[in-house]
Amino acid sequence: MHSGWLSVFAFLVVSSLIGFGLLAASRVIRVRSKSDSPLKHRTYECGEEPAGLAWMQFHARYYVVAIFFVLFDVEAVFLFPWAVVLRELGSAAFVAAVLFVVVLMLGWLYALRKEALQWQ
Amino acid sequence: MAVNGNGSGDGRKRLPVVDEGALAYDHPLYDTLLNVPGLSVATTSLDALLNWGLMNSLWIFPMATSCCGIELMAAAASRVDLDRMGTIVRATPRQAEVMVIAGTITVKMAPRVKTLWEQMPEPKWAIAMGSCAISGDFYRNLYAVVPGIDTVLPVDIYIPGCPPNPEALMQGLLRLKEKVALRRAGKLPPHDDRPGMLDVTRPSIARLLDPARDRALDQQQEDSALNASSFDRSDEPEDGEERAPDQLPDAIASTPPAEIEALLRDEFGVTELAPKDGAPVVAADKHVALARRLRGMGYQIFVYVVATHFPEKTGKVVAPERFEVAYALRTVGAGSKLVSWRLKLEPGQEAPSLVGVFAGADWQEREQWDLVGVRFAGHPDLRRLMMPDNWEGHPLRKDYPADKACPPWR
Amino acid sequence: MNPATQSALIHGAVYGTIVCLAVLTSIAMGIWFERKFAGRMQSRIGPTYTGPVGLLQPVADVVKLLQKEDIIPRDADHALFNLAPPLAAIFSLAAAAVVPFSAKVISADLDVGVVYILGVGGLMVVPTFMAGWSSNNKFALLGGMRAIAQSVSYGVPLVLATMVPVVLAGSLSVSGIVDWQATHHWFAVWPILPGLPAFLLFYLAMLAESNRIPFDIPEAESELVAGITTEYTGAKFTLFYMAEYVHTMVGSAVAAALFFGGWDGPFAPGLHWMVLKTLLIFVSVYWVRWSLVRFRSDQLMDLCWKRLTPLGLGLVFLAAAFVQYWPGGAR
Amino acid sequence: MGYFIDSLKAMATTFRQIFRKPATYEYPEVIRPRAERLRASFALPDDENGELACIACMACEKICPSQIIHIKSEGKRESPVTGKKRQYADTFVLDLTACIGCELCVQVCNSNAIYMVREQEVPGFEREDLVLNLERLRANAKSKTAAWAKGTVLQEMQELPKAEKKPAAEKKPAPEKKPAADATAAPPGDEKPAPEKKPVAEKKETPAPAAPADATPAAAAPAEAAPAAEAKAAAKPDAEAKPDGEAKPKEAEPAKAEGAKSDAAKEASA
Repeated sequence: MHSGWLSVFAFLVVSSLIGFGLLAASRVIRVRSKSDSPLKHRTYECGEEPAGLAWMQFHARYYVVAIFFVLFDVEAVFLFPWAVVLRELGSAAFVAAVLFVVVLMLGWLYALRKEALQWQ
Repeated sequence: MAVNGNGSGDGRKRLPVVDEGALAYDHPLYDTLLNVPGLSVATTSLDALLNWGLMNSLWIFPMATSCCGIELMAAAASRVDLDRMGTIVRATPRQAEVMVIAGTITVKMAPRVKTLWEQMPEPKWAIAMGSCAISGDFYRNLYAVVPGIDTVLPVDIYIPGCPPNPEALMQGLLRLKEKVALRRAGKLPPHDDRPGMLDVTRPSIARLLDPARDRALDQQQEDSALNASSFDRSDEPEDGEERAPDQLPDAIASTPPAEIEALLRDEFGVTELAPKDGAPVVAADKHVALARRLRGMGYQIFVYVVATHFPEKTGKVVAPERFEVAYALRTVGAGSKLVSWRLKLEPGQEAPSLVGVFAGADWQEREQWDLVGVRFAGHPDLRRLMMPDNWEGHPLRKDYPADKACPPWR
Repeated sequence: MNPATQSALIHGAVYGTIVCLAVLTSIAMGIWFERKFAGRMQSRIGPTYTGPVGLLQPVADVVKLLQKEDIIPRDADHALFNLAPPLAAIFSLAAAAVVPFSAKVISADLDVGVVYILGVGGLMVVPTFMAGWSSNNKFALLGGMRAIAQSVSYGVPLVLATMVPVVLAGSLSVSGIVDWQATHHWFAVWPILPGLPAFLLFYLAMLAESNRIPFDIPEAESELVAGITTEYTGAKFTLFYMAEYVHTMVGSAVAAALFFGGWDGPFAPGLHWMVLKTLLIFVSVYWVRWSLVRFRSDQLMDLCWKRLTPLGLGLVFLAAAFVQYWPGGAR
Repeated sequence: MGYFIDSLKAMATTFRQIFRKPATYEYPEVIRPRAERLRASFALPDDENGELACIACMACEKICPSQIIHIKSEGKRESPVTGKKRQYADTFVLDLTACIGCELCVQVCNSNAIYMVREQEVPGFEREDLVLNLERLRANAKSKTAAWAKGTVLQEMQELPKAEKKPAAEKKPAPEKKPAADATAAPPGDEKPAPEKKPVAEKKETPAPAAPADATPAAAAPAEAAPAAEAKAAAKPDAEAKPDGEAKPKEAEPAKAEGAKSDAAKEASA
């Protein structure tokens, strides 16, 4: 168990070597331009002069998505241990989990009726 | 403008010698490796590998501005299938090697093309596809067209045709492959020196890499590209400040033309009819009121505003310089009726803007100001629409020279 | 360093190298295959010039991309801009650590392998948004925003679909699940009701997570130029390009392990079976990609939250009911 | 659900497509049959005597909308084959970089001396590679297949009904001063171009018999005969260029007009 994570660590090192190694290889063989035109480093906007920065405030409308994600992911966190030991615990656990999810789905239904899941 | 070539003894001009060997890039670390003794075999084969990769994966950035673009699309489709030679089309210049300029490049487009070209990473190539990109075609002496894209960026392959068929593009790419191989080997592509043809192909400004080209021109073009869309925004309306059209009653049953005639005659004092089409000539100060009135009568569609410049006439018929602005409105729905009228303006006289009555007049009046030079009094945002912002003069005036140069692009 | 630690590290490194190189090679061939396959679907031929039948086309592409000039836009956030591509490559490869390619070939046999895969897969959204935000390009930013919405949303059906084999096998270890299937039956075959729909759900969510058509709105070429990779050149673009394919490949491998019995199969060694199943799923991804059109953003969200999420929950409880009440289901 | 069924149908369609024959022509190896009317480049053919058919009538140069044809001729000379005097195009430059392929030059050519070919020119590394000179144009005639039609064929297609043609033809024989203007706008097919060119050449020559006949040098002209001297000065370059022109004073009217003036000059000088 302990050793498994060590292997994962080693694997990550290997994959990082591949990721950064490609960049390093490209550093050796890639060309440098002799031109130092400011146009080259300008943000691509179809050849136009960029209208302001992209780092601006705008309404992303992801608030509801984020809430739902947290909701359902937390539910998943509860369900995973339950899924593993379902056999040992028997039907009481099954019924309990069904009740839990029914309550959750009531919330989902409420959101559906309130049209919180509409993207226009 | 530019003098090409090195005039030789017999007085016949020679073709300009383009400095093809000068790469626009270098390989700092790689070049060091190449000089390490003992590594030469490895680096030579590496060199061959790199060149092979470059040759076999030429990705296209399509700079398709007109009809040649269709052939470019066809070349990527099933019949010719550019993918056979590893060529795919990328929408962003950052990931492409080959810019295919397919179509007429106007003076307004040129700074954008220049920008996109600069934004492509080295090593890169350009293909001029079709007559317009190569030389400006038969628009090459027109005020708004760049006389060949090689005056803006260095073109590697010229594909003749109007437009070239997809196979020709494929052939051009195969030629480019040859050139890539040659350039890496430090050789120049075969150059057929045929003197005496120079006058024919010479663009009005020297092309890039031409020794006769003024280096300052490169800088000017770049500066122009940097400020391509810079204009004075001070007279632009703020957000939400746009002038809303006056509230008027909705369409009423449209009025018969006879009634309009009477209206024009009695209320707006029209006595003069324009020759040829008999459109009423309205006094400039009454014309906004007329438009408002007509709109109330059901003429709700603003069809056009067209200005015409009449230069001063001498000779048999003497007439002073003047402008005529024609307006037309239409009723909505079936059996639509048209009403049109004219304004006659002296040079310098302003036409009252109709933006307050018809929102659609905004851009149309801007266009007329841009191209003909008629000012519209009370227009909220009177600036260039068709021509670049730094354009001088109004190209559709009769006294505007058709081949007027617009530095630095032509 | 005690010998156990040492051997674990060596095991991870050796198998990691093998797995990574194998995945990279197979995606290179996968790209070639995709281009040929797509070509034939469109009545074209696909690459023929480079190498025999164009086999070396992806190699040429990478060789070319690596020698391209590196441009960093002036307005970009340089650190994040440079960091995003290698991170994308690492995170997409990392999930392969716990995938059993055969009974023996597994870099790290974690007992919570499924959770690890979901976690690392979920991390992919970080470099994606990093790239979108740091480019300071509106196309890239929009692509990044869409990617977040999509990955976050489709994470839920993905988790629910993964939970079905977990419930059925009663194990969180990928190799444990494969073992269970090898001794009992493949989940895509039996129990057919939660098994096959769960696989389809997993497949859809995997397409969405790896931004594949019909869920490729983060890089919709027709609207967003090249999405998050708009400003990336050369090697950095290569890494993103690679990460996308690796993600799909690893996703296919996980699907093969969780639903199709992984290395289990008659006549041939387990590795062959695993590779075959992975490649079949991988190819089907491209089949889908070149046949369908992409969803609109709101259709995508509707599909996820209104259809797939309740469906996933239903499947989990169907599986749980199967385990509880089907005669012999628990064993 | 319907969406998924449709998707499966779509996938079945693409799957079937895999086993069909691709529509691709592998271009450099296999060349797609070219359309009969495909017009890509130009050729200057030889006439039946084996020499260049072009007689430098400049009709194509004048009609070209892109102004890409540049012809220079050094006048008439004897044909080495037939021994007849005719005009040759000594330089013929066609700048393919700005050609729009409108085929007008082919349509106006009365002697079928230029036509378009179906094969594309090879893309060039330089603009100059795409300029066709006389050698390349003649080589094209030998190596490339002609497009669908040549000048006279096209002209016949556009020919007006006979009744309307008559007055146009009648107008022709009455040129007062400029027979050259009709040379380009000649109605098709009613005359061979070669004789039509003759007046052009002769018009230059007409002043010749009068001016040099009595060998009056311009310097000798007294100042009081100003109009006469002007006329003479105008006549002189031509006279010098073509001293042998006196042989044929065919066009009576212009010659008379000029002759009257030079008579005055003669008197003045005497």
